[in-house]
Amino acid sequence: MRATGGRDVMTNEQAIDSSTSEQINQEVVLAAQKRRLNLKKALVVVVLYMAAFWTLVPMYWVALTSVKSLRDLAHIPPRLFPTDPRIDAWVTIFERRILENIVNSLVVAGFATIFCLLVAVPAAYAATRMRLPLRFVGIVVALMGLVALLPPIASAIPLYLLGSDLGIIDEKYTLIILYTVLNTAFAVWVLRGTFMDVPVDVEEAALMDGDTRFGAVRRILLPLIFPSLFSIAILLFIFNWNEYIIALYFVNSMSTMTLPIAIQAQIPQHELDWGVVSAAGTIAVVPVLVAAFTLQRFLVRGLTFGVAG
Amino acid sequence: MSVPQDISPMSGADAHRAHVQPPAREGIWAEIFRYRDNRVALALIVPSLLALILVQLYPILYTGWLILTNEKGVFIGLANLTRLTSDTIFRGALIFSLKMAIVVVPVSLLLGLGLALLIRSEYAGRKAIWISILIIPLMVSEIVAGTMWKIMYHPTLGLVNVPLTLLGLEPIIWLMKANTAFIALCIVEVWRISPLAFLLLYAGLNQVPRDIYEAAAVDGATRWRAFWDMTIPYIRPMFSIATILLFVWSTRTIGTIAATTAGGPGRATWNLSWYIYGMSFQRLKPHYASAAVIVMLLMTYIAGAIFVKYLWVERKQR
Amino acid sequence: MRKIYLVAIMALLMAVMLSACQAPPPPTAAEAEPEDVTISIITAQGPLADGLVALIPQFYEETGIKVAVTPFPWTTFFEKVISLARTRSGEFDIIFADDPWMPNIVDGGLAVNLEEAYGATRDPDVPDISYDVFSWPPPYGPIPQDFQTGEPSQLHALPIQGNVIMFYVRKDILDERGFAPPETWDDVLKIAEAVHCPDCDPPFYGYNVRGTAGSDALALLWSLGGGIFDDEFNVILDNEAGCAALTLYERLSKYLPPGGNTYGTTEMVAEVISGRAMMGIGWPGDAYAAFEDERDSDVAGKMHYMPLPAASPGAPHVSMMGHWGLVLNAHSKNKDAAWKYLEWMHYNQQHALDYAHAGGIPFRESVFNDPDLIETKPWFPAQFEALMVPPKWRPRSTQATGISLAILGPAFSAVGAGDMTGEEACQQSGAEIRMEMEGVTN
Amino acid sequence: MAEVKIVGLTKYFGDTCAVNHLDLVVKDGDLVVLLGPSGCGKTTTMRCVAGLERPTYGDIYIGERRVNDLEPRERDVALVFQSYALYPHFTAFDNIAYPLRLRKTPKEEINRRVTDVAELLGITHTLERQPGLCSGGEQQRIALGRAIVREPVVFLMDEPLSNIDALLRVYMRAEIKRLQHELGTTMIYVTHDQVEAMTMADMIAVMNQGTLQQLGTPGDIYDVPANNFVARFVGSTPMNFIPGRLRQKDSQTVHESDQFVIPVGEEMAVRASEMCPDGKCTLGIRPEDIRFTMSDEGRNQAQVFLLEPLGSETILDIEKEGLLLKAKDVATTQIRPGNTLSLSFDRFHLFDDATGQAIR
Repeated sequence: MRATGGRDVMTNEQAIDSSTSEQINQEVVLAAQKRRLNLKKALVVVVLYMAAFWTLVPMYWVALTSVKSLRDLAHIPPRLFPTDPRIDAWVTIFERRILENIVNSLVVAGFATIFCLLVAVPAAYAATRMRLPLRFVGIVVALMGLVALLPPIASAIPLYLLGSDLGIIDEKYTLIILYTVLNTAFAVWVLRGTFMDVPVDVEEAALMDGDTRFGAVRRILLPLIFPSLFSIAILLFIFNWNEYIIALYFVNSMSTMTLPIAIQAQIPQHELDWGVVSAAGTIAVVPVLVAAFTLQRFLVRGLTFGVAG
Repeated sequence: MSVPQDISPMSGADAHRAHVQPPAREGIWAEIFRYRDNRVALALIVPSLLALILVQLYPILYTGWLILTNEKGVFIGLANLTRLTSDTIFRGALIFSLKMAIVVVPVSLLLGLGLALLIRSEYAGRKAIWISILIIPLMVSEIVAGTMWKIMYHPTLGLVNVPLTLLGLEPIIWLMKANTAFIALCIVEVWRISPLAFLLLYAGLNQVPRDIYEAAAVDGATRWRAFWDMTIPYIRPMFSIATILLFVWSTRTIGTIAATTAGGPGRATWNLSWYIYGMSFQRLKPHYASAAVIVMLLMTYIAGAIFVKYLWVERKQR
Repeated sequence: MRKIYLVAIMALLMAVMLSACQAPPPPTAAEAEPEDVTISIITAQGPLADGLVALIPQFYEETGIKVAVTPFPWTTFFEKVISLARTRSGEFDIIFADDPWMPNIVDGGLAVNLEEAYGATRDPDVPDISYDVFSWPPPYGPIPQDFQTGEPSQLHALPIQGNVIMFYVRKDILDERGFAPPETWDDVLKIAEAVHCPDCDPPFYGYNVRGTAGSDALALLWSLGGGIFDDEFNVILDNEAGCAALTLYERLSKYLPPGGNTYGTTEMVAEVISGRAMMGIGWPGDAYAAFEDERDSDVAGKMHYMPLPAASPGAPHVSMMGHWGLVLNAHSKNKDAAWKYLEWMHYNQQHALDYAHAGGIPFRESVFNDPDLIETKPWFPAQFEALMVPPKWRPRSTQATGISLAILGPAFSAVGAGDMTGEEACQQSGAEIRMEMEGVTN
Repeated sequence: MAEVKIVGLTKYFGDTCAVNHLDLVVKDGDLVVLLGPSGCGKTTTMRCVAGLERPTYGDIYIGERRVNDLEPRERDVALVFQSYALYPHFTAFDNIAYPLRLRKTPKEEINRRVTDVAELLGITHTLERQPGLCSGGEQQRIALGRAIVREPVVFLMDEPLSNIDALLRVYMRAEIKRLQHELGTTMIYVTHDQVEAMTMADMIAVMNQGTLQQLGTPGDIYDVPANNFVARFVGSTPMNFIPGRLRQKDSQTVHESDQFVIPVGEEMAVRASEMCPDGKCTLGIRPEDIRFTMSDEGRNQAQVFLLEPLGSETILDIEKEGLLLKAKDVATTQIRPGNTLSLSFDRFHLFDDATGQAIR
């Protein structure tokens, strides 16, 4: 909070200084201020480094653990760097066909994301751009907001029982449908905010210029919101990539097992190697890190849209 | 001095008004179906509504039916709910959920606010990079977060105890005792969800116009005054939203518990989600578990109602 | 134009549905090529699966039947078996299952009665208890109400792993301190007290445990003559023997490594192989193999293995069974081929030996006593000895696994953490189990 | 090229009436300005013509066609938005070419026509830029170009000049007027700026609260306002209003207020007695119609308290007993604040207080 007001107060002080002090005196004061400024900057940066450390250290530690030998693992106190790095855990994890899990996760999360957008974009468009009765739109949007809050475990049991009655447990397409459906409300809610940020004029101009509604959406609206759309897609993908509870109920075999379940599977019961768990955890975090650093701008926008839009 | 330029009546043409009536109020559905345009719009919304019904309406109705029957499908009225009231395990789980929310939500909010203010200050260099680092935990799945922290807390593998030992303190076996396990889980949850608070509050701060600080400074407000009088009122709606979202997130967590304590020691770290999962899948009583689901739903929806209300107010203000 | 738009949307939705349906891989090869049969087995990950996988080529060579093994994560394997029953899934022809799940498997209609359908018999080379545990209804002990039909007790699975939980102790330290291997739990306490030295460098701990697992808890319970239910399914956890077990655990937990009550197998093993722990209870299949693995273990060849200590001098050394058997899925479409596999794995001594060599656990007397195997797996004779006591199995109720996970395990864990005394824990758990069993008939 | 006919147009948003039974005919080739304060329904009317809003009641004809059920693109009208609504991701060229591309115009023709239009509007240099990089005036012209290039039958302009600076606006309104004349296309122009309306329009339709107040040529609107609203709204220095009542005095009808007594012409007095029997009416007089002499004599005296020199002329702010009047004088006026003036009122309007209608 000091930092927020900092600049303004600083200029204020400077103004007072320049009007009341002598020339030499003023230089001294300015130098002191500069030092204070540097000190403040240093402080802020140090705190931020600490925060970054706090954020990243578990990931470093897990990656480290994945290459430690059993002896290193048993060493007290824990070694900060491996003395005898081994890739056994990584070999094991790939022998356990974690690649298949990754492919499953990619397929399920990818398709679910695409389908979710295919369902949600028209709905958000209709809710913001077409002349439906306001009351109706209000009810739909409020409902969507509530559903976005629904804890997945609450719908997991009924959906599981429904799924088992229909005999569609343990199918990739079931997961895809469920992920699509579970995220639709959230996606509509967020997309609605995005659409509301684009002035309706531009689309109307396209209509006036002789475009169809669909054409206006395709040629004008979608290109305009593409960055947001992209970040929402990334967000949905990450949700799906991480989804755990539904998968817990609906995954029965290697052919559907997604990464989070596979990782939990590595938590040893009669197994010996923390390294394997660590390796699995590292694999799961890699795409997240990649996404965070390559798509930073998109991501920050996307993550804040739903509520800040 | 009066300036009597606005003598009335100005409308001047009341004469025309007589023969035009406002359209008769028709039902929402009649209004929707009357125009082709609206029918198209409805067709666009229907898939999402179907999704809504599938994840929302159907499960709630089904849960309602499950509650009224026992595991063999026999109707037993409200027996599942009354049984819940005397179920000490359930009560423990409910209390744990709330207890954790009470600790995690304020700590995350403060942490998030502090970081948001730091990032917004001009001292923070490349904001985009800092932000993308700080929000990484948000994108890590619960189970992975739990697994990572389980390793961090591990008596021999873990890093958490290293600084304690360096300071000459007794290492703490975090997940062994009920109270330290609680603290440990709270730390995991703060790690996992405080970035959400950070992000929301940062977005909120960005809505505060910079010039109000200049105005406040000109008016002679101190930095603290400016913060309390300007910043806080501006980010208040976002603050409320963040509070409720954090509450919902922290109460629904299951993966972190599954991966760290697995509910132990004893049942000290069972929360509602964990209880429901165990009851439906290990103890094989999905019908009874549904009663707990209803409690959780109520909790979420009370929070959710407030959430929507705040958001609604905010939208109207614009 | 509008119509075109609508049609486009409909087409899009259709495409969504279609591609969603095409997403999963084609059905199992068995359906695609009827003459080329593949049987699929679901099993837990780890050595269990390794053994099965190792024998696949040999089986294919001899019978022309392909085998696909799906190793499933441990933590949720039980839940998956339950869900297989619920969904009446025939996706897996054979389920490699733990014996305590028999109630759920039979109750869920997953198991073919092997005696009735294929005339399965008992092999004299296999201990009787290993067949009893897979017979249904249970030949003795409490029988769930739903199964008290007077039907003869018949085999519903064939054992492939004759696992039984055992006791390990550092033989070199025993010799050094002049102790004999512990006969009773009192001996264990005495030895633990003598060797426990947490402040030594390196530290040394008198006792070691998997504090998060219910199975250590149950093993203690059986070995002290306690139990969860009597023969009428009355809860007896809070009787004298039951409370004694929890109290014993309370006393033992004083000698645990710090955080020992949170240990799973991995940490328990880590303490032993780094030479910091004296003794404890453990499953041979994973733990003991690690103890004897010279690459990572400091204690290879220094361990003594035995059935669990007795309640009092002269009392039987009752251990706890953890047999794994092959269940022929009642919903399978390849039952005959699957039975061929069961026969091949179970009734052939050579195959059982090969399986053990591949990392599996024996179930035949002759394999347990195979000198080559004992060379690398020195606990096998003791394990057979434990099997002949005989050991106890976990209660035959669909609720047993849930009770073990949700009540008994947590109770032991709380005692180990010092949050509860043994007495309190057994009283509370007894009450909770009674509530859990209310209205349960299977 | 077509006539636009609006018959009985009524538009409700929920229970709020935005346009109330509007009848309006825009002759082929005319430039009609819809003038009114914000929220008067002028934009809604235009959007109904454009097809962006659905009329609640009433019909709209463009040429012979009733267009109520036609999509915007089927109406062949062009609309220039207040915000310009340029496509930010297109270059200026693409923005202008967009309507042509939608009509599957051959490429060479597109190039030719866009270049022509750009030349006409003097924006050739911006064609390769995206609108975000153009100045406000350039953006405005691009928007105009986009409307012109397709040669629609009707132009609709929604306050197109309100977002550019004052100087440019003066040029642009002449420019638009010139273009409209050259192209001969019917145009409906919406604005709240009465100067814009007066300078550009063939016909002005003054609207208030969803109702058409008066339709007439700029001269009519200024000189013969139909009611006090039109009178007040039109005129850059607003009309002065003096509330009071008509009385017989010395066998002459006078308008008597607290401050002044003003004789009313005979013809008007007769009409007033018919239209406004109770005699309560307000007198309205344009600033330039107030005559004054620097004299202490006469019945209607008032004091100057402020001068507003505009360069070309000077506005005198005159006050008497709480009533404020504005009058106009030459730039080189000798009158100073504090001077007392003797006023006379010759050309004025009377408005019935009950209905607001002008008495004539």
